[in-house]
Amino acid sequence: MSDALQLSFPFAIVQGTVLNEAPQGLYIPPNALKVMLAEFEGPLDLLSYLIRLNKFDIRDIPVFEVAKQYQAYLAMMEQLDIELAGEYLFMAAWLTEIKSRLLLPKAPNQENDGDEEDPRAELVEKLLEYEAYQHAAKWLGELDIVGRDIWPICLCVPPAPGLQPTLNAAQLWQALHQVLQRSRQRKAHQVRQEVFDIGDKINLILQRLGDTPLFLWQLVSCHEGRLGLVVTFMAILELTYRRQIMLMQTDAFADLAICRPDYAFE
Amino acid sequence: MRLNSVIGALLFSSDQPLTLEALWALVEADFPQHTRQDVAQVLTELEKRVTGWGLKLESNALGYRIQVAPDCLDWVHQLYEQTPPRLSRALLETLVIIAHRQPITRAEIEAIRGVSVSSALMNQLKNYDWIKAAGVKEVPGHPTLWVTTPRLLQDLGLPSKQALVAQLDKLVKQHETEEGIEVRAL
Amino acid sequence: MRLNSVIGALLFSSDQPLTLEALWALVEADFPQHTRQDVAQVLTELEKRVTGWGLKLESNALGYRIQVAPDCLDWVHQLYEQTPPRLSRALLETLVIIAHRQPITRAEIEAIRGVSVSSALMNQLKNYDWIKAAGVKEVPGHPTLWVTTPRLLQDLGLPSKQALVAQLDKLVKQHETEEGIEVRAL
Repeated sequence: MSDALQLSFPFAIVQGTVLNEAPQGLYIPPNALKVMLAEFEGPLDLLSYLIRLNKFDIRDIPVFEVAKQYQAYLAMMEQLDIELAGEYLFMAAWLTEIKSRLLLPKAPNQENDGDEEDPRAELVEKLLEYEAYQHAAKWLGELDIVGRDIWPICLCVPPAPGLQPTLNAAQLWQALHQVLQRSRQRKAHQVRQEVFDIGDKINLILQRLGDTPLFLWQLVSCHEGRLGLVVTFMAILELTYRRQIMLMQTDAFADLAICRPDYAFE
Repeated sequence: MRLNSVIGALLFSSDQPLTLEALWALVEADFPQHTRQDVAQVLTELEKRVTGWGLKLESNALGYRIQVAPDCLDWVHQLYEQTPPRLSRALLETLVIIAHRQPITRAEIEAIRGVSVSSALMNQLKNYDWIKAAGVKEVPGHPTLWVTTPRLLQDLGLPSKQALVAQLDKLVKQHETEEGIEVRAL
Repeated sequence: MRLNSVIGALLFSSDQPLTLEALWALVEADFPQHTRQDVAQVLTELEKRVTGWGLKLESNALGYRIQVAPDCLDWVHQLYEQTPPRLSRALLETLVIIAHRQPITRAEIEAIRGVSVSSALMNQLKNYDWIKAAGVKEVPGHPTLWVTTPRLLQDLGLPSKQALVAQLDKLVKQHETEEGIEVRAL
């Protein structure tokens, strides 16, 4: 047990980089570090990572060192504004508790059955169990999954007359999910398309602008939607900036009137 | 990647007819060296290809679709007696839209799904006694309004239409909040 | 009627993979002059027939199934305007814990993962129809018990819940016993 105390490790090792002090001069781009740190699936995942990274024996964890590195990671995560779940802090407290129990002198009569009394035992058990499920999850993730990796062909055949198919609610909820996902995809797709060109709008405004003022509503049409309105508005701002038009408003919130720069006020 | 493969994969996996235009729109960007005419050519070849294998390429006003040849239907029905098939996506999506937005017209369903809804599909839902007509909408053309039936509630094990609509409402809200989370995470 | 047509129609319209035995059982009576061997022969021909047309005849422990060729999947996802499910690590971990320990409450999953399981994640699993509620646990608060669905087994291509649990058992035990070796090997 005492050798765990004597081990001297760097402050932290991040992706193979040895850090001897508080991680301020990290050369890892903060965004990359943030992504990496935010990927931890919780305190057990982080601890398991640290143990693997340092090649520690999971059945004989040097708790003092691991706790120190764990704290350093938490500090980094806080520094990078990663929202820490309460479980991370709970684990920190647990590690502290294990440390303090390891520091307590052993009663002489317990020296021979130290293993059963190991304050680390419960943590090790939890870690091993969690790692086993991570291992299983990896297997599952590598399977060919219908809908992701496999699309079975099932031609739709009208059932024989009189045969009532079974329907369960889960199928219906899933169909709703599909409809919603598709409408979201479609929306995202529409935003990506550059349907309106500011240049076109600028030309339109200059073409239409005569001696009398134009109003914003005369320049947009319903089918262009919100995006059309935004682009038209940007075109107006651009023309104002170029001093090719002048904007007027008779009142607060009144319609914007667009006129030639030489428009004469009455 | 060959055009044949992509057109084949699309036609075989689609649960509704696809027009030449729709097919072309799906592949156009990836096959710049091809034309609509090539797609039409692939369809002709595909038709020959499936003949004699219990399939046929059907084309009508709604588009092209691979279907089981009528003279093989008996065997398929026999298979379905043992393992009833899953209901098609098109059918389930149409049903859930009716359930959520009832009373609703077919045109309104199509607007939400973004694709046309065939008469065959509406008839199938009627035959299963999951939807029924409930008057017409007071707009030009007087389209039929569709609602769900007590049979649907019974098959789903739900106590009332209100419970069904409330559950669907809940799922839509859930979807919206999750979408919000996702956007923020990006 | 030719055997080709019937086998083709059956494979293309089946919801589930079909074994050679199942196919033979469906056609045996109508094709007395044929043998199981002929069905196997038809399958070989069919495999050639669909190659190059965006399809693939897949055979595994569960039987034969026609599916979209892997290199054409992107177009099919595009057709359905659906992004293939992204299965996050959190989702896969939660799913294997449920599969292995079912029935299980959310709090029990959280105890194993050492971190809370979001509602969004549970909803995603429910939306895929991979897990479902199966009663409540008789403890204060009556938390929901979760189990996996037959759909999960179908989607993963596994023959039974027992097979899934046995496989997970094996993986979990394997990890625990090989653990020591793995550390030394690092």
